[in-house]
Amino acid sequence: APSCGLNNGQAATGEPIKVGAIVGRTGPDDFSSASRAAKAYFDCVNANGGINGRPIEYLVEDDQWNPEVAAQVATKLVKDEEVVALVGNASFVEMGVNAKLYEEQGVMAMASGCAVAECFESKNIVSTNEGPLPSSVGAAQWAVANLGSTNVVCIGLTIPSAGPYSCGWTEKYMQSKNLAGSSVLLDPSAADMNSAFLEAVASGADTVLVNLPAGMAAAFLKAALESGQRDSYKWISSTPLYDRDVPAMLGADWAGVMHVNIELTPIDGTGPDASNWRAVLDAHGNADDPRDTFSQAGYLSARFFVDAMLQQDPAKLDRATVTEAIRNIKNYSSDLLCGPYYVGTGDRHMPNHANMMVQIVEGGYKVVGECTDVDSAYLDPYRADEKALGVVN
Amino acid sequence: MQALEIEGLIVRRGVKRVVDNVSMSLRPGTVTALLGPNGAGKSSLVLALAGALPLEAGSVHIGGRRLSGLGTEAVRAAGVAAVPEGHRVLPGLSVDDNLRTAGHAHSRAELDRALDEIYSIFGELAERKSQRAGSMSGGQQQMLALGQALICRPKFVLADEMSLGLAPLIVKRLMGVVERLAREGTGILLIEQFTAVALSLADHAIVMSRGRFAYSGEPRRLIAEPDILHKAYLS
Amino acid sequence: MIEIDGVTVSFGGVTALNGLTVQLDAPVVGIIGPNGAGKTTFLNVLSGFVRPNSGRIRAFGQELTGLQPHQRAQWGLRRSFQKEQAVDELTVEDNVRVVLDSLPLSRGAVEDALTRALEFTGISAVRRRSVAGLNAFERRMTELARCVAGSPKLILLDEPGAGFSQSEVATLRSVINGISETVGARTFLIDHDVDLIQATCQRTMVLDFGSLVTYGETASVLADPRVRAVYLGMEET
Amino acid sequence: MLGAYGMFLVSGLAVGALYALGGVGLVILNRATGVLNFAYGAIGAVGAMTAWQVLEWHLPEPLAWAAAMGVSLALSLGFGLLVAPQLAHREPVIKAVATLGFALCLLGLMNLVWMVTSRKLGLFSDSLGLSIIGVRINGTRLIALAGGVIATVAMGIYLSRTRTGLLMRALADSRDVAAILGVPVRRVEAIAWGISGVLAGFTGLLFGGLVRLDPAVLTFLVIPVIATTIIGRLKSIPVTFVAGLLIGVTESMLTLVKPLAPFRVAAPFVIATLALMWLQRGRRLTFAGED
Amino acid sequence: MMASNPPVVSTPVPALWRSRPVGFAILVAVLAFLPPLFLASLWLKVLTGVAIYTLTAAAIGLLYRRLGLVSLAHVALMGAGGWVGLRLAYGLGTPFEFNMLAGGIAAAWLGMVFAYPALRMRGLYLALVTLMIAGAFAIIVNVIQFPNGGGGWSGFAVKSAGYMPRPAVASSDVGYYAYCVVVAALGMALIHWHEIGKAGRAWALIRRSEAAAMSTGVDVPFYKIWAFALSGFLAGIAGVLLAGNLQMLDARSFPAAESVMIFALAIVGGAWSPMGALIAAALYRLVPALLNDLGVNGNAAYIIFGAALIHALATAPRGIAGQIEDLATRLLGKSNGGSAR
Ligand SMILES: Nc1ncnc2c1ncn2[C@@H]1O[C@H](COP(=O)(O)OP(=O)(O)OP(=O)(O)O)[C@@H](O)[C@H]1O
Ligand SMILES: Nc1ncnc2c1ncn2[C@@H]1O[C@H](COP(=O)(O)OP(=O)(O)OP(=O)(O)O)[C@@H](O)[C@H]1O
Ligand SMILES: [Mg+2]
Ligand SMILES: [Mg+2]
Repeated sequence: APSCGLNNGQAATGEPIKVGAIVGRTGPDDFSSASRAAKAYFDCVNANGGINGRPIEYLVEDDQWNPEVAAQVATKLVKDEEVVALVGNASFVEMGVNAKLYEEQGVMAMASGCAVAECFESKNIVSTNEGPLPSSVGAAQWAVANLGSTNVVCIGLTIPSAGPYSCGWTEKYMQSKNLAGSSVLLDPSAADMNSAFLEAVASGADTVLVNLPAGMAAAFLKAALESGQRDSYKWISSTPLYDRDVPAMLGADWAGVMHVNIELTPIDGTGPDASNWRAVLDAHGNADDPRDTFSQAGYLSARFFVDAMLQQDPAKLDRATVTEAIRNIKNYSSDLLCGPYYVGTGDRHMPNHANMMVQIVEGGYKVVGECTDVDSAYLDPYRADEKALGVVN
Repeated sequence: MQALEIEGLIVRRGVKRVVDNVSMSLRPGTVTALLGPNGAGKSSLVLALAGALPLEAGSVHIGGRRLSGLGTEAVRAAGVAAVPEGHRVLPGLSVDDNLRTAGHAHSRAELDRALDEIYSIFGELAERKSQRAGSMSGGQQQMLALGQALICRPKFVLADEMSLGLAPLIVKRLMGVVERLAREGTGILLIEQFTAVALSLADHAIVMSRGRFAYSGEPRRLIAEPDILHKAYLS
Repeated sequence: MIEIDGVTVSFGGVTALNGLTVQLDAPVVGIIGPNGAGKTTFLNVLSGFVRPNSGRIRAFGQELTGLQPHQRAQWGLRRSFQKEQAVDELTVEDNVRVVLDSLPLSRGAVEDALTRALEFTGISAVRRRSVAGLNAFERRMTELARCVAGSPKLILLDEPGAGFSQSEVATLRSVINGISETVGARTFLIDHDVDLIQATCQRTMVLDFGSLVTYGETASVLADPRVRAVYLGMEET
Repeated sequence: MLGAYGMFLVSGLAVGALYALGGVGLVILNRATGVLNFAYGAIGAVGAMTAWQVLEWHLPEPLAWAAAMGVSLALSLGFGLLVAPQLAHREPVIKAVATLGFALCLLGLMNLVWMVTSRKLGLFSDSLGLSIIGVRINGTRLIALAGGVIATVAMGIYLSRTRTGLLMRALADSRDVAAILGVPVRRVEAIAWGISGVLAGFTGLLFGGLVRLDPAVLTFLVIPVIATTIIGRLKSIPVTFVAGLLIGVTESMLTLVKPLAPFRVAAPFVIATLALMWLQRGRRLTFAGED
Repeated sequence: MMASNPPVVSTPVPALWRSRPVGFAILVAVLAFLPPLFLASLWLKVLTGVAIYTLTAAAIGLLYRRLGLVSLAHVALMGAGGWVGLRLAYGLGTPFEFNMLAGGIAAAWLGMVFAYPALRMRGLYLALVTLMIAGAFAIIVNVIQFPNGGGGWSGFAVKSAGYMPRPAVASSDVGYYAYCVVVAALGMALIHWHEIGKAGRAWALIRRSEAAAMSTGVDVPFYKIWAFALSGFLAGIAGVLLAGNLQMLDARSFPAAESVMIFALAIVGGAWSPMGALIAAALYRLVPALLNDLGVNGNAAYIIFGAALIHALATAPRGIAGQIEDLATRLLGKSNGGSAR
């Protein structure tokens, strides 16, 4: 049986606490699995005494991958519904548009699915996942250490706060090790994967870092396969290729060949949180809720939020106190994370910046790299904050 | 051979009843002249008969076969060919393709024969088989429009302002053609502004005004008593 | 006095005008000829829509050849089209006002030029109606009003009578006859209605295959055996 | 470096084959019905998704190909016979824009039926293939190329030689006049929509296999494909086909021009615009209606 | 021919235009200051979007109604205007109004670039050229991005987004809403002023037939370019307003399909009346927001939306506004407007 909050089996009946979430459900991809997991956990909490008796009312909005809609739904949650916090946000557009609103309104967003720079460089947003930058640098780092890579080409999107942001820092990492790095950037609507692969070939790399959404990655890998040059390269990828369906989708061709960086610990982990996450989803989620990294992240955000709230006087839970409480989160840990989780008062947050590597095998994954902290100058300011806060790694 | 029977036809365009409960019968081998002032409803009547305008009421038959409500295709197939006003040809297609389209129901051999006939009636067209119809002169387009009607060897021809924009020489030639067709048993509805010309050919004359038939009978009487016409035109 | 000097127009293979040279000097000049003789093309050359492959045009000493269509209009050239071109969305008077917009006139001048044109063509009654509601003849008259507004020098009419009943053509005839003294402009008139030509045109030119057949007194032109043969289709009697 | 040029050339041709195939389908429909079908991509996408579903059910692949074309045929016919006639009297642009509505319907439908995740469409021809100057071209691309050529030649002959082809051109030129002339409007249009539907399914299947099996991507791929049809002035099938290949090659070659490489996806649009302006040079408009 | 002619309109100058300026001003004032009194912030934000896109739809309607020209690039034009506005805001810190005018003028220049092909083509061709421009814009802006306070000529840097300041008088959401309504109203007044004058008549003639226009002394190229410039100018203004609404712009908001969509809605709303522009904008921004708020799945909303679009185009030749006007005239028992003015 899942364990949630007070875990006392009594349904919470007090005055509800409004918590919001904004996810990109309709559009190029469905990012709602984080909020689904969070919802399952909150339901579980409400069935187990809630926040010291007060149930959580969880309001999830779809930003439809549209900045204007993102702004609208944020206004609705923050100004009209007056939520005390946002938990489980997962979106490609929402953070960049709404960071200012959150700061002005003094509300915290405990996000779970961040894919762009803005998300990690805003005062009032803190995410459980680590985003493309640590994931791709981590992958490169592992390849250098374990595959002997000396020249990595990073295949990313042209969207600056995604592609150049992560691939750019991967290049910097390679240079910092006196190795070679380069980028091939694709428009999200690009049809011509062959040229993209040829461009990668032309870069003279020995290792290809696939840093694309899964669907696009599949197309790119297909082009690579078509060219018959798969075996001339070492293959690594950032988190998007870590998904239950991917091994089947890519097929036997990539089993034992492709290595994927994962931002949280494996979905089939056996630690208490790993098992509890699955139990919560089984008991309170839907059967078709995906069990993926974002789902883990959503569960974690929700759990950390609840843990923080339980420390508070339920009567005094308003936006100010909740924000305060979230900022005070420090040294929370979970077997789903490689490192500690914290928030703090800094104006940028990236608590999760250590990650693991898995290899695609027939119909699944196998761990090939244990938790390793990402080695990138990008993290220096974050590390400074951690020192100041006294976070213990 | 049966006549084209029209009964209680009512056509509405916008708010106006432009054809208001008219009945007539177009007999094979005869020429009927349809006269009337601007906006009387002559063209609307033709379009309605061709199946290009919806009927509000009334029916169109050939013998027992009902044509009304079947649409342009069925009407044409039943041997009723309309020449709408304002030389409506297929501007983007060549003259030849225009005619072939019009004669699409024929077998290959027959189509080629029919084409030769048309080209012999309108030498002007024969000279520019491959010219874009839209680039031809007004009169040439009108000839083409007539050719398109005649090529399918219709039982009935509804010619709206047939001589519009045609040189007198051509008009004379056409009148000859009309007479010949009538002799060969085609029923012809002739809408003309040159009333004199029309009446000289017609076996039957109709004067239309404000959507109704103001006169229907002997052409001679109209020639004899022109004020019947004038009244219609002035009304 | 309008001088046409060796004007040739050919479209691909077709030669629509073939070295046409003629001096047109009469208040109203009729232009007749078989279908496809080049009449409309001739008007298009005059109004500048068709650039002649060769040849020049001078009107009242003004060289027209180089001018853009709208410049010719502003100079005083007006025309009506074989397919009538009145604008549905505008009122009758706005249809006419457009011409005056492009002329350097004072408000007052515009207003009475407008009134005169509308009265001359007999459509003042409907001046504030939108053209969409008019019948074919009123539309044609609106176009004519556009032609006579703002003291033009030369007016080109392409089959204005086509498709109208005798009574309407009669009205049209009297309007055309009025142009030269009331408006003070020359008129070139294309029509296949020989009676209309006879009743309005002092002189008439005949085209066939893009060349001049003859030009002269209307009566004598219509009596000319060649004309009777190629155009009227009356064999000698 | 010539080697590299050659490689990008071949790879460009491979993409161009797709543009060309799509363009040909669009032009055929436009030639025959005067409708530029913005929903072409969506119709093809449904076909592709259907094929994927069939393969998911582990049914034989030929069935998947049949299903793709069958479904697309049905959709195209449905729209062409039920909806298009109601728009018959609007101007071409309005007809085109209306098809966007259909595209949205289909896109929404696909996202509802097939939950958005990443999928891959594997076709038998993916494993086949041959190698040209160091670039391996797989069978699916060759099929696309061949399909394009065949469609171009076949439709070229069909439209210019056969009677139905003539009626199609007549219909596209002026629907009212054609109707008055007794052209069996419904039947001819049905044939046209049918043909273009099958082509859409075929194209969608190949796109799904070669580009990526993503309803949204496939749906909006119609916009760069339209670029090729513009160069063919929405009429000439062969020109459209060549334009497709040309655009594909240019797009791929631009990869070598570093500063422009990120913009290369814009190649179809830029090329089409310039080409059209050049084609239209010196044209004068006179009476309304003619383009 | 008939297919490409405009639907015969009963009123040469649409109803709302005819009502005296005062009435219009009052209406605008009501629209600008009443809603904030009772609307939640969400709906205020939505309505701000509606006001902005009303201007865009009106700009599209102008081209279509008066010249029969179709632009499938107006969302891209908004983007271009917005880009310039943002660039100035960050680069020079100039006041909002200045940036707005600059954005408008920049888009006007772009509009004139479209006008160049427009001098030679019409109908579907022209529409598609504009679509190509929209497509290219979407990709280019995806690479160079909108200025966010970064350095260099593009003013973009990979960093957490900066925020464009709003006009001093309208920094709050409430104030900004009113501001947008007023600007949109001014824009439409500008259109109206053109339409009832010389330009309007010239455009009408051009639409009927360029030959007729020329032979009436209308300088066709000049008036066409003027129309495009004006339309582009207004779209550019709308773009800067949009930037002010989000206080930033995101490249992903400007795909080519959006330009087609807003044109479609401008027609559905009714290009023949200013009310049509309002309806179009409401369909574009308000309806989806309502569906989203009702918890209708976004994809289901797509289906509803697409079907409605087809239906409206098929059944309402003069758009929804046209139907409303006809209904009104029928209720008021007027003879079909044509004669009255
Ligand atoms: N497309 C249309 N929509 C609405 N009403 C129309 C349309 N065309 C014609 N009408 C109206 O229908 C009535 C009859 O027009 P119609 O053309 O049939 O008359 P007509 O006798 O042919 O005139 P004409 O001698 O000028 O050809 C007229 O009052 C006209 O205003
Ligand atoms: N754009 C064009 N392309 C090719 N041929 C053309 C073009 N325009 C006109 N023609 C040809 O030029 C010749 C003259 O045409 P025009 O319109 O001047 O004749 P017209 O004298 O006005 O005849 P109608 O009395 O029938 O109006 C015709 O044979 C016509 O086919
Ligand atoms: Mg008539
Ligand atoms: Mg002529």
